[in-house]
Amino acid sequence: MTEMNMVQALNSALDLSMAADDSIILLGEDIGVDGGVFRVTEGLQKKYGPERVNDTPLVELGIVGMAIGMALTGLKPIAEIQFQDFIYTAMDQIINQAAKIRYRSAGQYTVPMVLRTPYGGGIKGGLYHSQSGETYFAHTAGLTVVSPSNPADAKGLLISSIGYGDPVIFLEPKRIYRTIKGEVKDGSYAIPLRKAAVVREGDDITAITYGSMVPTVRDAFEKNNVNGDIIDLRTLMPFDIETIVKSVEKTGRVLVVHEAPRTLGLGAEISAAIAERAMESLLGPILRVTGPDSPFPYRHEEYYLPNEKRIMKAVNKLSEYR
Amino acid sequence: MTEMNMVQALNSALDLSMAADDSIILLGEDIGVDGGVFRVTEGLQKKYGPERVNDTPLVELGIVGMAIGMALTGLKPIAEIQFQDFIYTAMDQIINQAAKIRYRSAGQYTVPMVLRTPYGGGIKGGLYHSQSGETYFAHTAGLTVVSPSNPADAKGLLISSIGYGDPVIFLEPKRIYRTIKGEVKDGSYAIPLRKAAVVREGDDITAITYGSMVPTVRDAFEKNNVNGDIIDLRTLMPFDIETIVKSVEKTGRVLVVHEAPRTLGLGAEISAAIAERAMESLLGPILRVTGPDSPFPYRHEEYYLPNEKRIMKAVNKLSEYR
Amino acid sequence: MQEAEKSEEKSRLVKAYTAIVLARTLDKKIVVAQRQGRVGFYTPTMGQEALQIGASMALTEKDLIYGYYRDVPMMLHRGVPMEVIINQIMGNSEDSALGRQMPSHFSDKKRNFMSVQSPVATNLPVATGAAFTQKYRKTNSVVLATFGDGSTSTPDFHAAMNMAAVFNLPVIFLCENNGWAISLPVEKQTIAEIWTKAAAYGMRGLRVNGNDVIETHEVTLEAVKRAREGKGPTLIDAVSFRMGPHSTSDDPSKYRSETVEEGSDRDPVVVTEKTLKSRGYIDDKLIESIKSRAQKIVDDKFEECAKIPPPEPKSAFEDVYGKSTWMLDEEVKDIL
Amino acid sequence: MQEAEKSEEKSRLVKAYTAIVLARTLDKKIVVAQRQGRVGFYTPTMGQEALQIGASMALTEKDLIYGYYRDVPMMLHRGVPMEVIINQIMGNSEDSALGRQMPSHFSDKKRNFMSVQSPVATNLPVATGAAFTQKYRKTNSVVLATFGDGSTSTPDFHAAMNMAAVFNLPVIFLCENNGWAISLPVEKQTIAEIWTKAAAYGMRGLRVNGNDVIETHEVTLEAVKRAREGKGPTLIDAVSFRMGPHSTSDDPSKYRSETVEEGSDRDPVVVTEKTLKSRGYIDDKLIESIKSRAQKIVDDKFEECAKIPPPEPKSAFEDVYGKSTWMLDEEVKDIL
Ligand SMILES: Cc1ncc(C[n+]2csc(CCOP(=O)(O)OP(=O)(O)O)c2C)c(N)n1
Ligand SMILES: Cc1ncc(C[n+]2csc(CCOP(=O)(O)OP(=O)(O)O)c2C)c(N)n1
Ligand SMILES: [Mg+2]
Ligand SMILES: [Mg+2]
Repeated sequence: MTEMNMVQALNSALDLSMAADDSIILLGEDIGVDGGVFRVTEGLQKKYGPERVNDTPLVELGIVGMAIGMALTGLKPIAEIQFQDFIYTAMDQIINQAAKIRYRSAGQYTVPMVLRTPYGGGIKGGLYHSQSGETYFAHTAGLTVVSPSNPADAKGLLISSIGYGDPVIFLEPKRIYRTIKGEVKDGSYAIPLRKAAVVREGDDITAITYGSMVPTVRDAFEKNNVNGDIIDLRTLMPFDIETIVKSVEKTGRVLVVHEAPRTLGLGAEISAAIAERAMESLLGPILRVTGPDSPFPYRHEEYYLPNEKRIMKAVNKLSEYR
Repeated sequence: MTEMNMVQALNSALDLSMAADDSIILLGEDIGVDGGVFRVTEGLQKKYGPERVNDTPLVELGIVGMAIGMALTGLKPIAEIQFQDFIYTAMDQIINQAAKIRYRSAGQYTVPMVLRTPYGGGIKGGLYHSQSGETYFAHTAGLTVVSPSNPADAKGLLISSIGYGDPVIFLEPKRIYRTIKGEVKDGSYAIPLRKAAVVREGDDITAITYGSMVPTVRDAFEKNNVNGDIIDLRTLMPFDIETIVKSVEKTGRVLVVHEAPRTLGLGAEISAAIAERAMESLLGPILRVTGPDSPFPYRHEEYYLPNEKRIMKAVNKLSEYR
Repeated sequence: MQEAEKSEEKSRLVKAYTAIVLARTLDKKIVVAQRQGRVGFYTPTMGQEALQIGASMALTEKDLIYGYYRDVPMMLHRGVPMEVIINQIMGNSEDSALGRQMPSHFSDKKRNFMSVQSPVATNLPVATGAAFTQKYRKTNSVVLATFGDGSTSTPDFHAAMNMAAVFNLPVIFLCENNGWAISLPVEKQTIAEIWTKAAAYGMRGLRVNGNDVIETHEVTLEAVKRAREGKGPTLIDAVSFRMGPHSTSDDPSKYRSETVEEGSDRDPVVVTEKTLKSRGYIDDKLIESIKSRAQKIVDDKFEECAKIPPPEPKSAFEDVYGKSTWMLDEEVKDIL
Repeated sequence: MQEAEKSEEKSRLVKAYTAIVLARTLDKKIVVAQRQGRVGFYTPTMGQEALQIGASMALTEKDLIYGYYRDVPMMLHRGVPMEVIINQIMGNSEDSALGRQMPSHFSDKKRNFMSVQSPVATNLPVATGAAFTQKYRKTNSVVLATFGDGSTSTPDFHAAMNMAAVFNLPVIFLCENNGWAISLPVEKQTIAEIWTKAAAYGMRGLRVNGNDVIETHEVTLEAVKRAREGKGPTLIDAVSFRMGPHSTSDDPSKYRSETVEEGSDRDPVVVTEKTLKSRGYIDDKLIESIKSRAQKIVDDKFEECAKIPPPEPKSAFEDVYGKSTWMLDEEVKDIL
């Protein structure tokens, strides 16, 4: 066990995996000599050489396209998109190639590729360094979407994602890259995909969240003595409906929290899915505390991000339903 | 009044608008000499010249990018993307430029652009000529998403979209391009955006749908004597919550129908929004009849598309709740 | 030329010619079948046979093809069984993609022919990644990536060309320049000649007469050799004609006046015949027998394949993931 | 040269030099302020002053600039008030974008300086569309689009270049080739020299010494003239240095050994001083007074702007649409 932050945990996952498997190739902008603008790939080019840790030209579409081609031919590429906000020129490669090749070839070809990318606000990045675009991926059949909420999960989930067999969009909550530390096991270990974690247990309310909002919700619950379950999705798509329904049947009150804009944010699907299968258990409406439907502002980012005040407002509103 | 199909109605909207306003410029692949692969722009290049009806090179990103630049400088461009499935290389221009310029310039610059594109299945187009990607646009703050369900609406909604002030993604349900005819007023007329139409009225159930599914739902309701409201959204984003809630308060039973995949399809947001504000009125769960979370198949497309059988199964299930 | 060499050349060229004839025969069969409603859609290949087969002749079976929707002649020459092609067009239960894709979206992993997508040129960055693997794994294989002239305008072309050059990868970009992108002539697609675009990436670029199977073969062979030697990628601009419409949905009379007629002396079948005749490799009798054999094969295969039933409906919703999701399982239960 | 011409040249070049000094002074002020925590982030422009101002000198106020995050010197020369720049960097209530954008994402519609986005090069197709309007409306204006060397690898560069050429539009693509894209040197970005990329689109391409304000001016002027005459677009590869880090978040010591020192004889301030001295347009006294005036202006403006309060929180959620949506209204009510 070593205490580390999420950047270090991700670096450790990459390092251990690369040491064990020479089919793992890294590519992206500034990931080599520079170690990545957030330093996740620090030291890896020196250790594994420029053939395995590739600094690429400035073209996300090319990075993703090449990673797909590598994956099709037996490698396990891990591409870094410097900010999730810059992934959109590669959307065609992601939606029309990566997500559909297994299907369109009836399983002849598969794409065991990981796209790692920092997402979310909280670093004063404004419109273009703060986006939470998980909906664009989660709505796309064929993609698996993962996001960790702490260093230990980051390591175990990334290890599970590498060579997973289907393309994984691995969303790293950059706000908590360095702000949260935790004990992380030293060797390689996997945390299974498609399984949520219940990170706090209680009877009155179910909070469903992921990524950087997990510590925010937990702090709010702890500070205000909220007696509720907190479900950390870990895998956003396909999300773990069993864990959710089980909790909802117990509490009858549901709160979904995410940074992404509310409209068609992941909360919409979670809300709809719960309404379809646990309507009778619900004591009140399913509430969503999310980012608003606007671009992400620079100066006033603290107003954009869900916070204790807004979470507790929703909790209090829900507690009126009995 | 003239009886016409949707292709003709759209052509008429373009023709009348271009005759009245020389700031309207068309651009896209094969829209000029060829008149568009679906013939929506037939005859317009001959009438308005190649400066106003521009055949472009094969680059959706460039088509959208240029249209944005035209819009920023006083023109009212209307770009055609040959199939919605091919729009994704332009996603960055759509999400990071078109949708955000008004905001990021605090209203100094605006993008009165229309992106017209055929979407949806039903023409044996397989994975790449059948997609319904409205979620990608509807989740993006700053965009207005419109889809007509009949020739008369197509004309009036397109006229409202041209020069609307904000970028409009105008999704044309290609399956009913020519299969449905209707009386269309001859001159220019506008149908307001952000307003739904109640295309059939009844007491027992609210069906919320749009585009090619409107006739499918209507046929099912008529054939089976379902006593329900059918709401045709017309504008998908921002959708008309007032009309929806009013109907739900009357019927207490809700069915959302769309071709797009269920997970994070528009139905998810509609379901969540209703649950947030009309929970007490609901007699049963909000059901969704949608395309499945898979790519769109070629040979068996009839299984992908929602049909009478599946709609009636949901209606019957809902009618059990009283 | 030595006797052995000559006989080797003869057999190579007769094989090429046979594939050209077979491809043309199949092409016409499918076009007719489409008109009869027996096939849903098709993109004819007529006019591009010589260049495709010339390129294919330069490859070994271990080389990889990342092709596009018009590459039937190349597939046939490579040894892809005709039923793989026809079953795909029919989308029946023997189709290697189980009827999921539109006609003309072939794939045959066994022969290293990658599954075709519709958005044009998006195979190019992917092919570049596949070439990375060959270099990294020192397989000595090369990747051939094909695309049309219109496809050079795409983002993907630019990304692939630059990255292939920067990483010095064993990939050959074969532009099947048939002069048209649906209704847009190549002169309006771009002002520069396509082979000159290679220089923008520090890449070698060449133009060949794509109607000449021997020239295309030789130029491709050299590119392949260079790629195997670690000398990096090449762009080949193979100029030919699209003799037919863009697809069975297209009406070229709307935008095109001049065409290359079948049987005219620009038709690659005729050109190849002449070349082989002048070298004494074929005569009218052999031509006749190759053609009638081709017709029989095509007719027989087509009817055989037409008898194969469609795939199970449930197969339309499989292979979305390695392991299906609860969402999809639920949805499919509702559908079937 | 005639007297009048000479005096005109003198005033033009002294204006240019003054702007260079002003830009450098402001640049250093902001970098220090960032370290002190008074500014959130910044992309220094040091090293690119001469090329930007040389290009700006070739434009009239009616011409449009679609620039990028490093174009402060160009803005200053164009007459964009310094407070527009500082207020943007501070994101205060006087910022023309109301503090919504990260520092270095300027805009000034009044001076036809388009709002800057972060994803690099995505302004290029947009600039091409703006140039379409100039041609269509026969305004006689041209569009100047700027971007870095790294940005030539993007899809947007390819799309814009080809379309500008095909439509023969009045747009000048000015590549501010500072040799680096964060940590990637231009030699690894692409193998070809950037000016040679123009030929791939049938476009005119030129390379200039971006450190030489006069050369850059003359070359740009000719490109502008051609554009106004309907002779189409030009790509200018203006070679310079990034003297500082990529941004205030960047640590170039990790990847870069050689640098151009401030005050060295490759520093564009020094180069421009020398040129102007040699023509007898400035002397040490004038230099001194220009520099001290610049320092005073910068210091004063900076402190003035620092006093301006932040925008109202609610303004962070306005201008998403011409008319807000019910969703956003509801959400904002919950937030505030
Ligand atoms: C990205 C994209 N945009 C549009 C289309 C529609 N489309 C299909 S083929 C084609 C023309 C392609 O021309 P070219 O690359 O020259 O190939 P050819 O068909 O002539 O062989 C177009 C525009 C597409 N398939 N993909
Ligand atoms: C599409 C995109 N990808 C990545 C980034 C992150 N990024 C910001 S600047 C930069 C380098 C740009 O280099 P260049 O174009 O040469 O401009 P310079 O900063 O050197 O002036 C990168 C990679 C971005 N802004 N946009
Ligand atoms: Mg072509
Ligand atoms: Mg640079």
